[in-house]
Amino acid sequence: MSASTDAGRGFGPVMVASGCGGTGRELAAFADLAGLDFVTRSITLDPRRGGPSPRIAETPSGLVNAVGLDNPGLEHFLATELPLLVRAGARVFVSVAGATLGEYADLARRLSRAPGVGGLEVNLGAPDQVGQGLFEVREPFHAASVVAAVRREFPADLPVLAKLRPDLTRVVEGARGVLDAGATAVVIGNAVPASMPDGRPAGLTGPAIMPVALRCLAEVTAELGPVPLIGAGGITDAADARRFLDLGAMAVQIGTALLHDPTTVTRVRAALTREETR
Amino acid sequence: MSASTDAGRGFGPVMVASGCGGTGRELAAFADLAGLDFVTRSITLDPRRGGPSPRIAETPSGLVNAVGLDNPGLEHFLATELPLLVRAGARVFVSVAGATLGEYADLARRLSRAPGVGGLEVNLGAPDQVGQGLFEVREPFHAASVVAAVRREFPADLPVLAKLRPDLTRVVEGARGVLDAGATAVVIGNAVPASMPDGRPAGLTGPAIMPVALRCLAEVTAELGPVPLIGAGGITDAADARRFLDLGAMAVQIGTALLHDPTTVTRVRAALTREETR
Amino acid sequence: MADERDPLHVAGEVLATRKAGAYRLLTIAAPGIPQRFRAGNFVAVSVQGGRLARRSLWIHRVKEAGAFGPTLDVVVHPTGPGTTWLAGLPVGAAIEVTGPLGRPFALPREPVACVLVGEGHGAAPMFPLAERLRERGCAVSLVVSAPDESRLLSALEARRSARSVTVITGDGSVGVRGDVAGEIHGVLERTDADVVYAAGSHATLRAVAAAAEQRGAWSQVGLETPLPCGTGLCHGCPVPVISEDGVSRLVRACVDGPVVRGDRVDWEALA
Amino acid sequence: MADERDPLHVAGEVLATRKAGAYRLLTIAAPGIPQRFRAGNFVAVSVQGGRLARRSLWIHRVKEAGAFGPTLDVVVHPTGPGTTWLAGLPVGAAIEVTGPLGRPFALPREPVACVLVGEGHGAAPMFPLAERLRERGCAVSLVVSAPDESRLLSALEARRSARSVTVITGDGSVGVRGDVAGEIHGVLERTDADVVYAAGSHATLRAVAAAAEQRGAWSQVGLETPLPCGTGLCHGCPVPVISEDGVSRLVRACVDGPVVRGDRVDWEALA
Ligand SMILES: Cc1cc2nc3c(=O)[nH]c(=O)nc-3n(C[C@H](O)[C@H](O)[C@H](O)COP(=O)(O)OP(=O)(O)OC[C@H]3O[C@@H](n4cnc5c(N)ncnc54)[C@H](O)[C@@H]3O)c2cc1C
Ligand SMILES: Cc1cc2nc3c(=O)[nH]c(=O)nc-3n(C[C@H](O)[C@H](O)[C@H](O)COP(=O)(O)OP(=O)(O)OC[C@H]3O[C@@H](n4cnc5c(N)ncnc54)[C@H](O)[C@@H]3O)c2cc1C
Ligand SMILES: Cc1cc2nc3c(=O)[nH]c(=O)nc-3n(C[C@H](O)[C@H](O)[C@H](O)COP(=O)(O)O)c2cc1C
Ligand SMILES: Cc1cc2nc3c(=O)[nH]c(=O)nc-3n(C[C@H](O)[C@H](O)[C@H](O)COP(=O)(O)O)c2cc1C
Ligand code: FES
Ligand code: FES
Repeated sequence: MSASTDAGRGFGPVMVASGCGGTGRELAAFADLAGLDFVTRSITLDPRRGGPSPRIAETPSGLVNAVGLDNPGLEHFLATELPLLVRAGARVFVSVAGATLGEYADLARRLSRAPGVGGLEVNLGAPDQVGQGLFEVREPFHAASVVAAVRREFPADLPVLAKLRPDLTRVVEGARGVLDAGATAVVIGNAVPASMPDGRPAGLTGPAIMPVALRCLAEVTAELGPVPLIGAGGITDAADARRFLDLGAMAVQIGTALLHDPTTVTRVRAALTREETR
Repeated sequence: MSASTDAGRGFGPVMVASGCGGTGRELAAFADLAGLDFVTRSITLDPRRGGPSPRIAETPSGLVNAVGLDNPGLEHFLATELPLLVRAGARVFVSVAGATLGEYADLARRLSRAPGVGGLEVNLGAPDQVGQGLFEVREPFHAASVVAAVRREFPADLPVLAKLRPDLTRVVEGARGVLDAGATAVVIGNAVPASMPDGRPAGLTGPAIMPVALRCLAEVTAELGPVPLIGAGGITDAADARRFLDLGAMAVQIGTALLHDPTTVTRVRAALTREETR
Repeated sequence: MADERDPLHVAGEVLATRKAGAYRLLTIAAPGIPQRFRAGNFVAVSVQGGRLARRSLWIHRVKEAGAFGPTLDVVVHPTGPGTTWLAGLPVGAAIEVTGPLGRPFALPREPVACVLVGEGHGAAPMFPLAERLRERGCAVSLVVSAPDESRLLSALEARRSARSVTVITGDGSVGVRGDVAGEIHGVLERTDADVVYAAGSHATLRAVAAAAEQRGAWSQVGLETPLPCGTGLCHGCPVPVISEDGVSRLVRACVDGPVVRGDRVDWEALA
Repeated sequence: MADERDPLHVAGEVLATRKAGAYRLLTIAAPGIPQRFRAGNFVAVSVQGGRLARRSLWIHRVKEAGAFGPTLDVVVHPTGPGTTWLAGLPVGAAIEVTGPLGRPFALPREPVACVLVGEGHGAAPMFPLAERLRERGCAVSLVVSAPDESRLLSALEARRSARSVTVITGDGSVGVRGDVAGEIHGVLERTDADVVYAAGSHATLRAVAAAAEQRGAWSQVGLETPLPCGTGLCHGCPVPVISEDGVSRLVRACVDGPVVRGDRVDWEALA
């Protein structure tokens, strides 16, 4: 494992998950952005309109979403969204998604020159990767090749997180591959592939999937030993976060819970800090 | 596709899912077994003690279970459990699980001689197949070889259902394989691999996973066209069942909901019948 | 970066609840939110029991007084599980509330003639808006409409703020029999309106926006599109708007709306 | 195949609720269930809000009369989310109930001397059991124990059915200071018991079973192991028992128990 743990120092323990913190501006009303580890929604080279409405539906203890990577494209993001986050003092992880290895490399290169970027997160597990015209990461070596391409273009002293889907049959090989390819840490996991009520492909997130994410994290730790992992999936409070941390995760990400209660990150951060200083 | 649809005539539309109907005797208080499609819990050649306590834990809108294939073994099952079900008029599908192809063939052969067996269900997606010492069905062709072995030993005029895990990355190939190998219908899906609160491998079931099962079903239909499918995962009422049927499933199975309300199968059957005759 | 205009997320409490036709009126203590309210704002409430999406409700009224400090009223139309749960809340129930959210109605600088159209529970934000406009010296005409009397928000109190009130019901049980689309031209004509405000179904808002445009009036419509979070975090509430340059792009209904200029909505794409 | 002994799944209603120390006593209308009750049966109730496992409660009492027909009482000790929800239910609340479930206490054929031990809410099934035993002419001695007075189920009414009542609390706030394990030998001695019935923690039941065996008395213990469904469907409630042939095998606590012979439990494996 060539994980550059140096670059990972000081994450979390609580991060805002990709796609669940708006542009950052909206979250500022509910969370102090200063010092907050904020992962942006996945940014592509060109703007993407995203999917049609309705994009999000409720399921028992979960949400299914087909937001479809709605984002303004890299240029517009750099001009209008990044500066606010940087000014507010957030540690910005830009989530990147691309259709080809070249696009990923391009994104990494251009982001390496953007002032204030704290790191990258490579989205390798969108629930409908192909349908969204993203680089196909069906096999673990595909994921590794993306991370290698990104790592090559991005400053070695800045972290590159690799985000995998909580898919038990692939997550161990996937994690091994991306760590070997130079990922600073592996994020487990993304939304679980699911259906919208009308049948469109979507991703299932929220408390419903937490036992699935925990299993994937446990399996990776069991197989690979103590490697840098970040857990995500259904976290709503400090006790939930603690379950991931106890399994060896260095940090956790919170997504869906923010949509239900935008103060969640603030609450969980405070509670974990209190526990630590006790 | 060599699906012998003849053998499948008259299923469902509502079946009791494996492992959620006790031995049948207990369900009799809450459901008329006469004419009911009852899938037994998975039966192995030799008795299995199952996992330690606690075996089942609550998660948001789901249950995680590590029952661990607790069953009395084939012989004892035939002597003490099957007769009651047959006498009560249930259409009994015996769920089988084995450690080798030979064991599966053996189970099928012996069950083909047992009076009153209505069909088999081949369990190809226990959430911890390897940990439980079951035949490894990681790759779709493994699943197909099990079905072929079973089909060879079991009367052609009786249905053999192949039950796959709702794992999007494998379910299409898996379904294609088992249908080619002679499965009468494919059951999608089983529990989603997950963790018990204490970290032991377990399976997540119940409403939490329904969007995942629906996606797998939709994907199989999209890729393979109209093939005989049976849907399962989180069904609690007729509207839930209808979602699977509308996607082309010929029947549905109900598991977890029975544990919460043992009259669920009765209610859903009645409601669907009312809808049909309206 | 938080400032006084920012929304708050608070643990609120139901202080009073009463039936109003098919609706339920809830009075809620939600510390800090009433003070920040402007007409057209909404609140997002959390529903219990594993339901993660928020439910959005127009703020209908803000009461300054009371033993609990300022309170807010919402009008709940029980149609699905969330609104049914809300409508059934007893006095004293705890309720998580985020607000005030969204862009409010923009007020005219000059004391112009305004028509306010509220369809169904969409009339809720029109009452406080009417008051603000009257304070500014605007001539306010109110149109309230509903399929039938039970879903007609009582315009009684609004009569104080409004010069005229037009009542429309689909079944003619009170007021004019018909719908907003059919009546709006006549109303705009009669009132010689400069500005039209409306909240209701997309179809109604589209008709109002078209009628306003035809007259050269300015329109502001409060859209009710599903808002999974209501706070701008999820990008799950796209509304197609057409910019000055003629390009249609998506904005978020919850932060760039729910109130938008009627002539800017790409109604065809909104569907 | 359903017969009169079979459990029912019914839509019940909370008819009354009152505090009893740390517990909450609920009176529930659950049509058909009270009529089938035998001491040692339990009910499984459903909790709302996406909680799928059932919650098991001893049937504490069955009242024949009442405007609602026969009713049943349960004693709720609010410790986790499910029991806290139950304890908070208001009168009139709907509640899904399945029962009566499980093997009841076996009654002796002869009018022998019986000791009934109830620890904490485990005393709940002992009261109706005491009544049945007295009806059969048995000499009934009751032992109720708890960590402190607040968790001691009032033995007042039981005094009618019991010849003697021993009260034990961990802190000595009432009765003897101590625990069942320490006192049970003396009680069995004094009462010259032929049969011992007990419900409570595994540790207490184990001690009772051992004391009974030592005296050559027959013991019946009501186990509280987690029962995910309570109805025998899930195989999630394994209890290790040792058969005549000395082999330990697993039975389901909900249908083969919760009451089992104390000398048959493989206490080591139960842990
Ligand atoms: C800005 C705004 C203001 C609103 N003000 C009011 C009000 O004052 N009074 C009132 O009764 N209702 C109001 N609504 C509509 C109300 O939010 C929905 O009726 C409610 O969310 C439906 O929830 P449900 O669980 O009852 O129904 P369901 O149909 O089960 O809702 C399921 C999901 O779809 C969304 N949804 C369904 N219908 C609508 C709809 N018409 N509009 C928006 N989202 C919807 C819900 O948010 C929820 O996430 C408003 C909506 C918006 C966007
Ligand atoms: C036969 C029997 C009779 C019982 N009678 C009573 C009674 O009369 N009064 C009373 O207050 N309690 C009784 N209990 C215990 C009661 O069922 C549990 O305390 C309750 O299920 C805990 O639920 P919870 O949501 O409050 O706690 P949680 O700890 O959140 O429960 C989570 C899960 O674990 C199970 N569980 C946790 N603790 C226990 C336990 N001690 N016993 C069984 N399951 C548990 C629950 O069923 C649930 O599925 C009885 C249990 C059994 C088996
Ligand atoms: C509305 C929504 C949008 C999301 N968008 C993205 C995205 O753009 N990129 C990404 O990598 N993950 C995205 N995710 C996944 C989350 O970042 C997170 O991994 C997942 O939701 C699991 O965590 P949670 O259960 O806490 O939400 C999105 C999730 C939601 C609910
Ligand atoms: C307690 C429990 C035991 C189960 N045992 C088995 C089993 O032995 N064999 C099997 O194929 N599936 C088993 N399952 C899976 C169910 O049959 C079903 O496929 C799954 O639970 C999804 O449906 P549901 O959400 O309706 O429960 C079990 C599920 C539960 C909850
Ligand atoms: S509702 Fe979530 S961004 Fe608008
Ligand atoms: S609790 Fe489900 S079988 Fe006993």
